[in-house]
Amino acid sequence: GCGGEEAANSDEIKIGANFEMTGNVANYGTTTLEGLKLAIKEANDAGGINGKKITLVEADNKSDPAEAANAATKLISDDKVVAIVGPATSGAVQAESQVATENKVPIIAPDATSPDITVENGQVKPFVFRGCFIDPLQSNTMAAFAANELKAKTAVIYLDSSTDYSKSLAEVFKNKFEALGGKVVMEEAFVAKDQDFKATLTNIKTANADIIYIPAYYEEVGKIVKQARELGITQPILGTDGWDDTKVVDIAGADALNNTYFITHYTETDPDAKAFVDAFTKEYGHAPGVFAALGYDAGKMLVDAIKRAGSTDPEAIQKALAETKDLQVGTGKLTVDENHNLIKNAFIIEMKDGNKVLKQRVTPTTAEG
Amino acid sequence: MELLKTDGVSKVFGGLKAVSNFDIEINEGELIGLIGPNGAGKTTAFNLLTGVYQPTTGTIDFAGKSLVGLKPYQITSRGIARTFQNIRLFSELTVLDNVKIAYDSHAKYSLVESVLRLGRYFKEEDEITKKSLELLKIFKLEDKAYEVAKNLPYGAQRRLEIARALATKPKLLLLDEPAAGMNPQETQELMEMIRWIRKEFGLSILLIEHDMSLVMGICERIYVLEYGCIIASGTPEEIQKNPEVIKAYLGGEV
Amino acid sequence: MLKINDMNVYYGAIHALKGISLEINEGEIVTLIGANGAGKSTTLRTISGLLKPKTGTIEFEGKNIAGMPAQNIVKAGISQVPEGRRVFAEMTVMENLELGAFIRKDKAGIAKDLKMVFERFPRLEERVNQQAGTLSGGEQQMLAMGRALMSRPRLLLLDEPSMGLAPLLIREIFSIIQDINKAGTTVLLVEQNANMALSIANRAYVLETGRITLSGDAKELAASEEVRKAYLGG
Amino acid sequence: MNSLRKKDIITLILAIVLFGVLQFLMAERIIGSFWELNIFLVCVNIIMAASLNLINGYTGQFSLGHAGFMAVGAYVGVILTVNFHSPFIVALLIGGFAAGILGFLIGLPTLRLKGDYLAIATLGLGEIIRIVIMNIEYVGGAAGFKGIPHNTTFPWVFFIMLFTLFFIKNFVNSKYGRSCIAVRENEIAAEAMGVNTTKYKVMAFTIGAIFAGIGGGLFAHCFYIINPSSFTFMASFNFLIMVVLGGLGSITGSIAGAFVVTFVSAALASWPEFRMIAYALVLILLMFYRPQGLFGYTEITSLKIFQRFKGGRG
Amino acid sequence: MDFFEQLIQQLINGISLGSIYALIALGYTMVYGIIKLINFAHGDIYMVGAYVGFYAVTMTKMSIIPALIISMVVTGLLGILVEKIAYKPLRKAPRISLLITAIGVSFFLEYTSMYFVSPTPRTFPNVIDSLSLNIGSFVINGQQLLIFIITVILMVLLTYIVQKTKMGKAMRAVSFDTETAQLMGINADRVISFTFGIGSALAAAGGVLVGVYYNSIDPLMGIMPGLKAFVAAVLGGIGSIPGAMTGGIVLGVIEALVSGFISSTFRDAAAFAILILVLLFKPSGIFGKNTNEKV
Ligand SMILES: Nc1ncnc2c1ncn2[C@@H]1O[C@H](COP(=O)(O)OP(=O)(O)OP(=O)(O)O)[C@@H](O)[C@H]1O
Ligand SMILES: Nc1ncnc2c1ncn2[C@@H]1O[C@H](COP(=O)(O)OP(=O)(O)OP(=O)(O)O)[C@@H](O)[C@H]1O
Ligand SMILES: [Mg+2]
Ligand SMILES: [Mg+2]
Repeated sequence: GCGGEEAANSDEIKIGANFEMTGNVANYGTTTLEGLKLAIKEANDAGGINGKKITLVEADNKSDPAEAANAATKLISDDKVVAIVGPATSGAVQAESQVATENKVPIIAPDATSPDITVENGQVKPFVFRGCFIDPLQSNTMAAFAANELKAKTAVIYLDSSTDYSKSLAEVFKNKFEALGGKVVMEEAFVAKDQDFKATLTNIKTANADIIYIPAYYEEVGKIVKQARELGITQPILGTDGWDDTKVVDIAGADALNNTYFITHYTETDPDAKAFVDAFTKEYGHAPGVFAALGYDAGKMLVDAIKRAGSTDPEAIQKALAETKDLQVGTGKLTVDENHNLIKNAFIIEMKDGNKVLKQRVTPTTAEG
Repeated sequence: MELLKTDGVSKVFGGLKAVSNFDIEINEGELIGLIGPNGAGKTTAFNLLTGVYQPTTGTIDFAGKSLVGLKPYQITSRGIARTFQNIRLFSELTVLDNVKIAYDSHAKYSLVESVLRLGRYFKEEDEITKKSLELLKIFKLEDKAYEVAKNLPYGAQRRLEIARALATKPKLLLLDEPAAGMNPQETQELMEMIRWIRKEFGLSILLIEHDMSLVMGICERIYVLEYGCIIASGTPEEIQKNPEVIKAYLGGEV
Repeated sequence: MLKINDMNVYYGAIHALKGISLEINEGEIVTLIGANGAGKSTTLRTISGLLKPKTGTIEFEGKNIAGMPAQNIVKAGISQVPEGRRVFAEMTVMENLELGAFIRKDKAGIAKDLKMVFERFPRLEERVNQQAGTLSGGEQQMLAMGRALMSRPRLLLLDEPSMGLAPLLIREIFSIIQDINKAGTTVLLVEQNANMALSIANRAYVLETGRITLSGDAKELAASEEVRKAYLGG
Repeated sequence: MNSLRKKDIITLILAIVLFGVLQFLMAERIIGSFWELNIFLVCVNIIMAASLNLINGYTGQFSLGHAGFMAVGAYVGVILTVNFHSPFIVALLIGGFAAGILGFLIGLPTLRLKGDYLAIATLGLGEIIRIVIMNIEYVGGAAGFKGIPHNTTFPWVFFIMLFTLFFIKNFVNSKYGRSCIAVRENEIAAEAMGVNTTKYKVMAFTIGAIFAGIGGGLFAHCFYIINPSSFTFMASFNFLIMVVLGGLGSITGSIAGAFVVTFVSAALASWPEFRMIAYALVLILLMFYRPQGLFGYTEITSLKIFQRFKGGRG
Repeated sequence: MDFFEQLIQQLINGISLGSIYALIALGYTMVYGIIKLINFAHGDIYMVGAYVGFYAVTMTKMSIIPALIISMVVTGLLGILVEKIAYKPLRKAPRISLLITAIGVSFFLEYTSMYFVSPTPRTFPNVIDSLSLNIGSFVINGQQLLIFIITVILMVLLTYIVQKTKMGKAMRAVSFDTETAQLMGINADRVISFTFGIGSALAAAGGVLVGVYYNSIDPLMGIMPGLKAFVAAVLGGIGSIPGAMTGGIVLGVIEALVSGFISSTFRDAAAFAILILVLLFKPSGIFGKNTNEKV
């Protein structure tokens, strides 16, 4: 750690924002950043932390893991930030986490749901935190939902083979679903940024399974659901938090989305989230998506930890972060467990004529659900 | 002694028979002309002899061995060199480098030696440079050795092409319209040079040319090609009198 | 008809034409001779507008055309047969001729000139639908000339029309040039084959490394010792 | 002959002085970790650009698949260091060797293609390599290969870069290099001069691939993790940009190109929304004013200052 | 569905995907044909076309056909502008510098767009009712049909323009030998502008149709289709109009078959592998002329 002392003496607190601002997944990075900025703004408007203003130093990782490590190095060694929020995607977080560990600067990955972000070879990485629930929770819950609520016996998994996110979700789902007596009859894959899914969907149609599970992000999901319905696939389609964006309705169309279910971090109708949704809408003129919400949560988490640490020493902040308990953030209450995973509510949503309808509230007692 | 002999050589492009029954013989030290109307197949014949095209039928024997199936670079190493109808120099390189490349196939140092600058590298490089400069001197190009080839005047480029061909140490030299684009005075100088090269380097020359003053002036024997076939061969005097040649190529009285 | 005054042309830093002046009168055949790289093609290309002179004027029928874009110079009545023929190899003979008449709109006139070209070059009529690239060298030269005539030029610029041609064809081409001239087209002829060129020209200019060194009556120049030694090989 | 050697020795001394200065500045933390990392990247990029220049600039073969060879070297390298605990240098060499073999096997058939057709074929090969890696779970698939030791230190990158540059410089100044250049200038004439064009194309392609593989190995041991998305065709474009920006057929140019591209990108890191726009404008403007690249075909050693050291002739 | 039925459905999918590649590839091929430039910015022109169509539809609530036309005109003008500003000054420069400039233009279009419209995807309002035609067990979407028909019409129109009109002859002449074309009185600059305009307008048509069909557009949407279209153009023989069409359709069908019967993951790899194989046997693409130099 070569940044701590100097930063402690100045009257501002520098926080790094390492995000995908250009390149392939720039939309995820930039929207997460929007939420984060709002959280920081609110903290500053409320007088900052112990009288000090927070400055957000942004760095672009170009959607490339190597660049993410590079950007983290810059934030830590040049800008001397006390903590970093970001990146949005798991691969980039992985690359950054080594730099953070070596320099003893805490990072919070707002959207990274993969378990091995915080735990490696059974060892928790002390300086790496996350701002969301983890994949086992999502997939276990959805598998149980499929088997118990929808009484599904067979399933098709359609995953994005270019992201870690999708692959690890698919694996957990399959294990749980089969443990519950179901059978995954077909596994197909696409690649992020694809436009046309009809070829594979034609194949999936022939499998004629009870449900289709698509752990992926909204851009592709919207197109997949639309094209699936066009091809006459009428089964329920299940998904994950990557679905949660108003764009999914715009792209797929309200009709096509009927009979689809996904799990996510919050609902607009949830009283816990209302304050955040209103504030965000006021600030940006449009409703937040899930990335923005998680960016906001991560900001809240960090601000809270710095306050409790009572210092801007990165190691003190790290300690405070690890002790976060029942903290009210934008989307609800969260607690950090010993693996730096979050214990936090989740929501299964059903899409009905373009509206999100709360189907089931999940209140887990552990991070795995 | 016989150096080159072709038998029944033909070349078909799609449906077009560009060359058929192209039978010629060249002896050591001879200076032969190849003439014929435009599109008769003269350049194609050169391309067949140098391996740029493979003959559809026929055999080509050079110094007692068949050339059929060999690649151009292999034929070059057997001892046939050429110039091109449309000049093909390494135009961005210096005059000296143009000639050095032709000498390179005779250098022996290895890749490791060249990369680590060991052993034979410096010795052979110096020798190549020395020989190249000597050759350039013969062609009155030594003061242009470090100029880029494309900046040379046209006539100098033609000379450089011949010099470069000679650097491969050929036994047979093929010249495709060496006098094209030269005025009569320049053509006369070229004639002198061709005679001198033949003597000095002790090689055989086969040349294509439309300029009759050159062909009739220096060639010992002439082959005439029309529609891909040899229609006549003989000494310049015989060819000039041959009515078929007059009708097909020379036109009117010569 | 055409008057060039003190024209300088550069290729980047290379000073290719150094203060050239020359004149062509209506109805003449004027020839420009000189060694390789003397600047003959450069002169023609500048007249045609493919190159822009740095200084100097080119007056055509009283109008300065120096620096005008090439297509406007064609419209003004100057047409060039470029060095090396440059026919559009992948197009048919007919399409090449049509392109020659690109600037014209008078359908009837074009049809008439097409007939005229076919009369002059019967070989082309035989091969109207053949791809130009597959013609023999001499036929391509005829096509290039026919194509230039299709714009109905008053001044025709010919750049080495005999290059690479068999003796028989050279003779044919030269007699065609004379015919065209008799039919009323002024000709500026660039040639390596100086003997032939001087024999059909009215007047001649000698170009040496970008400068005009001699000029005068074609017959007189052909007879002059200096020219004979340098260009005629005698 | 002595003059050639003298020039080499002077260049070498200058390089070592530069190394000493940089090493000192890094040790004293006058150059912070961020710029230190970027100096590493410059060195890796110089290796990539110089080796691509051998293929594109000197031999005239339009290759757009360099990132693919880099990926092979990177992945083979990390498998060796992480899973087989082999020494770093062995991992680098075997990685380079693997990329070279692949380059050879791929080059033999594809180098028959010309110009843009070769470009798209090599681009496709690069993408095939990347997609295959993305689907091998053994190396982490799409998630990337994690837990790589940070073996790449400044002396490693610097001296390997120096070796690469000397190798390529000496190569192009030998009969081998001249034959490659002849292929670029005019294949038909080269064949007529006795140059086996296929052999030299494949040779240049293979050597280029070997160095790309070594560059990949160095790159992989910089960031703890490597991911297939670092080796897309965009990365190949980036190396091409370095080469063309510096000057096709100039080693000095490749150095300058790699330097400019890496540092422009690093210096603009704080203005993410304008970074790519500025980069695009720099590219376009440079091509306007120097379409032949910063150095064209010339080397810094043939410029005026260096002439003093020369013993009379070139 | 049995194997055979599935095959037919995959062919339908492939042809509809391929028509989009073809539409973009046509523009690639035209620009390549005339100045031998691989216009890497072409995919981004297509993206701009999609956005222009999007704003035309959302801001003025116009229907799809006028929006398509507006987008084609505006984007065509953008193409002309790009050529005038970025490519024309480099007409005599080495081709590779022009290629780098094209990459620069591509980045510029992508990231200025991103700056103004943000990187989040936009969704096209539903301007055409998507109706599915069920023929037996096959499904054809109305929009797929529309795209295919528009592509065929544009290709026929383009072939007519290039082969039969005076402008087309001028285009071919300029592409073959710019200087000699000028000697025929052809204004080469104008012809090149026209070509860029047409090529860009075609890309815009592709962009709008894709927006309508897939419903989602973003500033980087042009990268992959641009690359695919380039592959399609090369596959068909770059410079050839029927080649672009064929190449596009063939590529689409290959992708559909690989996705349907093997795996989408290897779709791009398979497409490239087939491209390379085709080139090894036919080095200048399916319709390409063998450009072996005459020696
Ligand atoms: N690669 C090729 N493909 C198709 N046809 C060809 C090829 N090369 C040559 N030809 C044709 O073969 C014939 C002979 O051409 P060639 O170049 O040998 O003629 P030439 O005798 O050298 O004529 P010139 O005196 O005009 O140079 C011509 O009709 C030419 O078009
Ligand atoms: N594109 C060019 N770039 C640079 N220099 C050129 C260019 N074209 C011609 N030159 C130079 O300009 C001078 C005149 O060339 P030009 O082509 O006009 O000569 P010419 O008299 O027509 O010769 P030739 O008999 O070879 O046709 C020559 O020195 C030539 O090298
Ligand atoms: Mg010939
Ligand atoms: Mg000339």
